[in-house]
Amino acid sequence: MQVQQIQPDESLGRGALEKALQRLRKSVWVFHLNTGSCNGCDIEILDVLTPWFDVERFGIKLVASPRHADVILLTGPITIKTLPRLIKALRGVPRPRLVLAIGSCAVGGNIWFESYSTIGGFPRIMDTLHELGITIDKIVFIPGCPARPEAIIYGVAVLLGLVEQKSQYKRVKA
Amino acid sequence: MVKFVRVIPLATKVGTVTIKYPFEKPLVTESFRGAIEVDPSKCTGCGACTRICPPKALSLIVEGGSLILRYFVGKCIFCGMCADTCPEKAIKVTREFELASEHIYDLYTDVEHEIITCKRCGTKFVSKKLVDKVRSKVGEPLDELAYLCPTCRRIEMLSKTLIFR
Amino acid sequence: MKESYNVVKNDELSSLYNYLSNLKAPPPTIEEDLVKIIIRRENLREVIEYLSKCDGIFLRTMMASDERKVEGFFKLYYVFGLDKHHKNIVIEVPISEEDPVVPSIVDIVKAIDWYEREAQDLMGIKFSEKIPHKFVLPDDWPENVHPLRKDYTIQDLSKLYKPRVVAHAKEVEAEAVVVVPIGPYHPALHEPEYFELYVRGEKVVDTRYVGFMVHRGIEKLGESMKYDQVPFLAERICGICGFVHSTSYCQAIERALKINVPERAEYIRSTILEIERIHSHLLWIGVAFHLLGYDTGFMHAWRIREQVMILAELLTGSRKTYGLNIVGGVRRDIDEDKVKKSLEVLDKVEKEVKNFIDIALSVPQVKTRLKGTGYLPKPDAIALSLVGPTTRGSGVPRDVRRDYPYAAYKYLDVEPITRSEGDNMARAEVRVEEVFQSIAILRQLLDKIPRGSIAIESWEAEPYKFGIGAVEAPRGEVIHVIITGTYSPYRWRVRAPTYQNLLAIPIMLRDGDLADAPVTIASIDPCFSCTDRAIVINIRSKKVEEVPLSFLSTKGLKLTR
Amino acid sequence: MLVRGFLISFIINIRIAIIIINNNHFGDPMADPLDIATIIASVLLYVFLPPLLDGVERKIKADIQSRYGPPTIFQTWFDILKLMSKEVVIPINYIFYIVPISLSFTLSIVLSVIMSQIITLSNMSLMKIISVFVFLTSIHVLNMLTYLFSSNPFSIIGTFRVMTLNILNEVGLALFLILMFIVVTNSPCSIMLSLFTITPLTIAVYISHGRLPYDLHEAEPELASGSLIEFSGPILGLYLYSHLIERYILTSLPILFIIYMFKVFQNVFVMSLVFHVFTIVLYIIFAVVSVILGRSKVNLAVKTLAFLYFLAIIIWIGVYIVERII
Repeated sequence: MQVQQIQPDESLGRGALEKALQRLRKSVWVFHLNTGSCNGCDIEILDVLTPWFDVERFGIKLVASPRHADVILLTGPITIKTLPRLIKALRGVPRPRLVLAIGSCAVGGNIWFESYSTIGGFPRIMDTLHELGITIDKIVFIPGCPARPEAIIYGVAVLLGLVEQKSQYKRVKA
Repeated sequence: MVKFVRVIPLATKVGTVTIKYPFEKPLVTESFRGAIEVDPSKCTGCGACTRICPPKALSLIVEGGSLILRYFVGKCIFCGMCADTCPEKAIKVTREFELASEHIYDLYTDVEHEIITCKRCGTKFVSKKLVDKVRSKVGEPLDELAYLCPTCRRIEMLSKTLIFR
Repeated sequence: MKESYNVVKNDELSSLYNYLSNLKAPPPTIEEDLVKIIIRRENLREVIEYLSKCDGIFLRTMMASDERKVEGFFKLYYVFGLDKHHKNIVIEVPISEEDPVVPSIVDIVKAIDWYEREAQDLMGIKFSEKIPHKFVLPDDWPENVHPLRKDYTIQDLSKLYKPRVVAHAKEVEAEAVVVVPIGPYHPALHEPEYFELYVRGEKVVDTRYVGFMVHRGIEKLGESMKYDQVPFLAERICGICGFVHSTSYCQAIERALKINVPERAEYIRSTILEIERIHSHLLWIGVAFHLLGYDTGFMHAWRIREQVMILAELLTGSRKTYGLNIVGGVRRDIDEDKVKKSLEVLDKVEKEVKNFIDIALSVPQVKTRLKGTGYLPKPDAIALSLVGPTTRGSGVPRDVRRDYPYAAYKYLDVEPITRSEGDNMARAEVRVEEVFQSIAILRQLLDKIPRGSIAIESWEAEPYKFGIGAVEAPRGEVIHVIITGTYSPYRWRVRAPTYQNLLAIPIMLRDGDLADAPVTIASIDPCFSCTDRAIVINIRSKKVEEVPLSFLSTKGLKLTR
Repeated sequence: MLVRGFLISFIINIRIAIIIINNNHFGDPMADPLDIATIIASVLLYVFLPPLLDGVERKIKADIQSRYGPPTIFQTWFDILKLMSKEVVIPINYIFYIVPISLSFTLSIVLSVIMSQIITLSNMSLMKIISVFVFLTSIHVLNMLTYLFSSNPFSIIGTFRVMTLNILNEVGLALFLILMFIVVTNSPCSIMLSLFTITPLTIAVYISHGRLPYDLHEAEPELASGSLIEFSGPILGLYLYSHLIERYILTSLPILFIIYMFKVFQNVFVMSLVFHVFTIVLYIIFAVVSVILGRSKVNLAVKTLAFLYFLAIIIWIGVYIVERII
C-alpha cells in the first residue's frame, strides 16, 4: 500500500520541535508496539493505564492505530521478524514522531543483545531508520527490567519536558 | 437482574486509588532493587562482577592508560548478582528507578582505574589497585612477579624453577 | 491418596514395563519418576503406537539434541507423561549424522507436529512423510544452517546471518472469504503475533497461526551462559510467568545432578509461584473483560491485582522477573514481618475478588458472550495433549502440582479444578476458582514454612546428565529438559504451555463469530513470548521492497559526546 | 496544499449550508432580536459544549473505574486541537477524506441551527422533524463513505457492522420520531402514550450514539480502531468533533419533545437554557450506562434491537387502543 506523506519539512528544527511538543504537552496519544519483549514491560504499560497509576491524568490515551498516535511505546529487543512491521508502524505515525524505548531490551538489548535473531535494542536501528527517511523527533530511553510503572511515568515526564532528567554520564576515578 | 449496577457503589466505596506519582511518593517497597552504585574507593577492578553479570551490563575495558569498569544501566536487569559476588562489597543495590534519559550515553557510568603495564611484554592487563591489594595480602615475595602479565608470569616462574634446578 | 492410585492401576504400569523390557533394545532404566529407554528409529512408530493406547498418556515435550561430539549421534528425546502413575516415559532415539531421517509420528500423536518442525528447522533432522516446510528462521536465513547444532557458537551465527529489512505487503482480496489479520500489532494481543482468520461474513471459517515473531534464540543463548546466569535468562522467557521458568530450569538441573534443595527454599519457591498465579489470573480476567468491551471490569481487576504486585515486590525485590532462583535454592528469605503482611494482603484480595467477580460476571454482554463460545470438546483436549486451565475447562483433570509434585506441593494436597462445559465461561471459571485455591494454598504454605537455610552451599556440575523439571504455570505445564554440561547446560529445551495449547485455537474458533475471536484466543491465556523461543512455520510473504541492512550500525551505542 | 484543500471544501460546504438554511424557511417569520440572540447562543452551545461534555464523561468514567481520569474536563478540546495541528498520513488522496468529513461536519452545524430554531421559536412541524432525520442519516452515510475509502479489512468489517446496525436502528428512530411528533402535536397530549414513545426514542438515540454495547464499528479489541483505523491528524480531529456534535444533537432530540410538551416557560431564553441543561443530564446518564456495560456482538445486537422495537411498537399500539377506548 502506497503511503502518501505530506511532510512540512525534512526534520523539525529545535524551535519547531519545542512548539510541537508544547502542543502535545496536554494531550498525548500513545501506540504500544511490542517487538519481541517478554511481556513484562507490556504488562507494566497496561498497568500505568489502570487505576493505581492512571496516566490519563497527563492526557495520555492508548490508541489502537499508529496513525492516531503521537508517541510509540516500544518494548523488546526488536526481533528480526518484527523489524519490517516496526518500520511500517513507525512510518504510519504522523510528525512529530516521538519514541519511548521502554525496558532494558529496547534500550540496550538486555540479555538478548548477542542473540542471532534479535537486533538488540532501538539505538542500533536508528541509522537505518534515518536512511529510510524516517525521522524520529525525540527519543527517551527508559531502563528497567521490567521498567516499573513509575519509571515509565517518569520517562513520559522527561519526554514532555515536565521534569529534568536525572541520569548523567559519570566518570569517576577509583 | 441488574446486579451489574452494583459496580457503582463498589467504586464509590473504594474511591480513587490513583497515586499521583511525580507529585507524590512512588510505591517503592523497601526490598526493591534498582540501579547499582559502584563505590569507586572500594572497587579494585577485579572484574568478578563482569563475569557473573547475565546481560554483560558491567564490562571491563582498556581505554588508553586506564582500565575502565563500565556500567551500562540500559542493559542491566537489576538482579543484584554483582552485589552478591563483589569480593570488596563495593557494589550497592540502590532503589533508584528514575533513569529515563534522552541520550543513550547518559546511561553509562565509568569507574576509571590506573592500569599496570607488563614489565616484560608491555601488555596492559590489570588495575594497579588490585595488584596493590594482592601485594599487601601476600607480601614481599611476590613483588617482582606482580607486575607481569599472566603469560609472562608463567614464563618467569618456569625459568626460575629451571634455574634453581 | 496418591498411593491408592498406584495400587489400583499397577497392573497397567507393569504391563507397560513388560512391553518395554521385551523390546529389542537395552532394558529401560527406571528411576523414581523417570522411565528411560533407548530404541532404534525403526522401532519408534511401533513403540509410540503401543504407548498411545495407554490410558491417560500425553506428550509432554520432545527434544532434539546434538550429541555428535559425545556419542556421535543426534538424539531425539520424546517425553511422555502418565498422569495417574506420576511417571515420565522418555524415549531416546539416536540418529546418525549421515542419514538424519526419522519416521514422523504426527498421525499417531497430533501434538508432535510443531516439535518435529522445530527440530527440522533448528537441528536439521528430517522427518519422513512430511512435506519439508521452509524454515522461518527469518525469511532470508541461510540454507543448511541449523542454529542449535554445536557447529556454531552464538557469535558465529551473528556473523553468518546479516538481516535485511523486508517489507511485507498483504493486500486483501475482495472474495467471499476475507482474510482478517489479527496481529501482528493488534490491541487484543499485547504481543506481536499474527493470526489469519478466514472470515465469511462475520463467521470464522478457518484460522492460521503465523507466528514466532518473538523468537529470541533463548535455547542457544542458554548454552553459552554459565549455570548461575541461566535462571535470569529463563525468567525473561516470559515477563508474566517468569518465575515458573526459572524454577523449572533449576529443578531440571537439581533432578539431573541429584541436588537436594533445603525445605525452606522449596516453600519459598511455592509461595512465589502461587503469588504469580494469582496475579497472572487476575491479569487474564481483566484482559478478558477488556476484550468483551467491559473496561470497568478490566480496571477493577487490575486495581485488585496491583496489591498482589506490591506484595510480590516486597517479597522478592522486583515486580516481575523476580531474580530469586538459583540452582540449589533461593536468594532471598521471607521473614516474619513479610509473612504477616502477605496474609493481610491475601485476605483483602480474596474479599475484593469475591465481591467484584460476582458483579462483573453478571453483566449481560459478558455472560452471553462467554457462554457457549470457543467450545473445545474433551476428546480433542485429550488428543492434542493440552495443558493447564484450557484442558481443565474441558474436564480433563491435569495439574502438574498433583501429578508430578515438585517444590512444596509434595507436602500439600492440590485438587485440580475442572469444568466440563469446555467453553470460554468454563475456562474463565476455572481461573477464578484457581485464584481462591491459590490463596488457600498460600495460607497453608505461609503457615507451615519450616526454618532452615534457603540454599545449599555449593554443588558440582557433572556433564551429560539428563533432567526434567516441570512446573504448573498459570497457563499450564511448563517443562524444561536439560542435558548438563561442564559450566553451562549442554542442551536446554524449554516447552511453554502455549506451545501445546495453540493447537486448540483452530478448533475453538471454527464457526464462531469474528467478534468472539479475540476472547477465544485469549481464553487459552496465550503467552507468545514463551512459545516463540523457537521458530517454525513460514510466513507466506510477498516481498515488495528489500532494503539491505548489510551492517547494523552500532553508532548509537558508542560513547560519542 | 492541505490547508487549501480544507479551505476549498469548507467554503463549498458553507455555501451549501447557507443554501439549505435559506431554502428551508419552514414558514418562520424571523422574530424579535431576543429570539435571534437565543438561537445564536444555542447554536454556540451546540458547537462548543460537546467536547466539554465528553470531558465530563471521561471524568465520570474514571470515577466509576476508581481512577483519577483526565486532568480537566477540557481534555477532549486539547485532543482535538492537537490533532488539528498534526501531519496527515493517509493511504489515498486526502481530498477523498476531507470532502465527506467536512460536509458531515457542516451538516451537523446546520442541524444544530435547525434544532435551535425549533426550540426557540417553538414551531415544530413534520417537515422539520423529517429534515432533522434526513440530515442525521446523511451524516451517517457520509461517515460510512469515508470508512469505505480505505481498503483495510478492519475498516471494511467495521463499516458493514455499522451499516447493519444503522439500517435497523434508523427505522426505529424514524418511526418513533414521527410517532412522538404525532403524540406531541395532538392537542390533549396523553402522558401515558408519550411515555411509551419517548422511551423507545431514547433507546434509539442511545444506540445511534455508537456507545458501548453498540460501538461495534470501532470495537478496539477486535478491529483495532475499526473504521477509523486509517484516519490521522486533522481528519481524525474533524471526524471526532463532528461525531461529538452529532451525539449532542441526538441527545437533545427526546428533550426537545419533552420541553415542547410542557410549554411552561414563557421566556425563550430560559426555555433554551432548560433545554440544554436537560440534554446535558441525559448525556451524563447515557455516559454512566455505557460505562457499566460490555460490548455486544453484531448478530446479538440485531436480534436484541429487532425484538426491542417490535415490543415497543406492540406496546404503543396497545396503549393507543386502550386510551382511545377509555
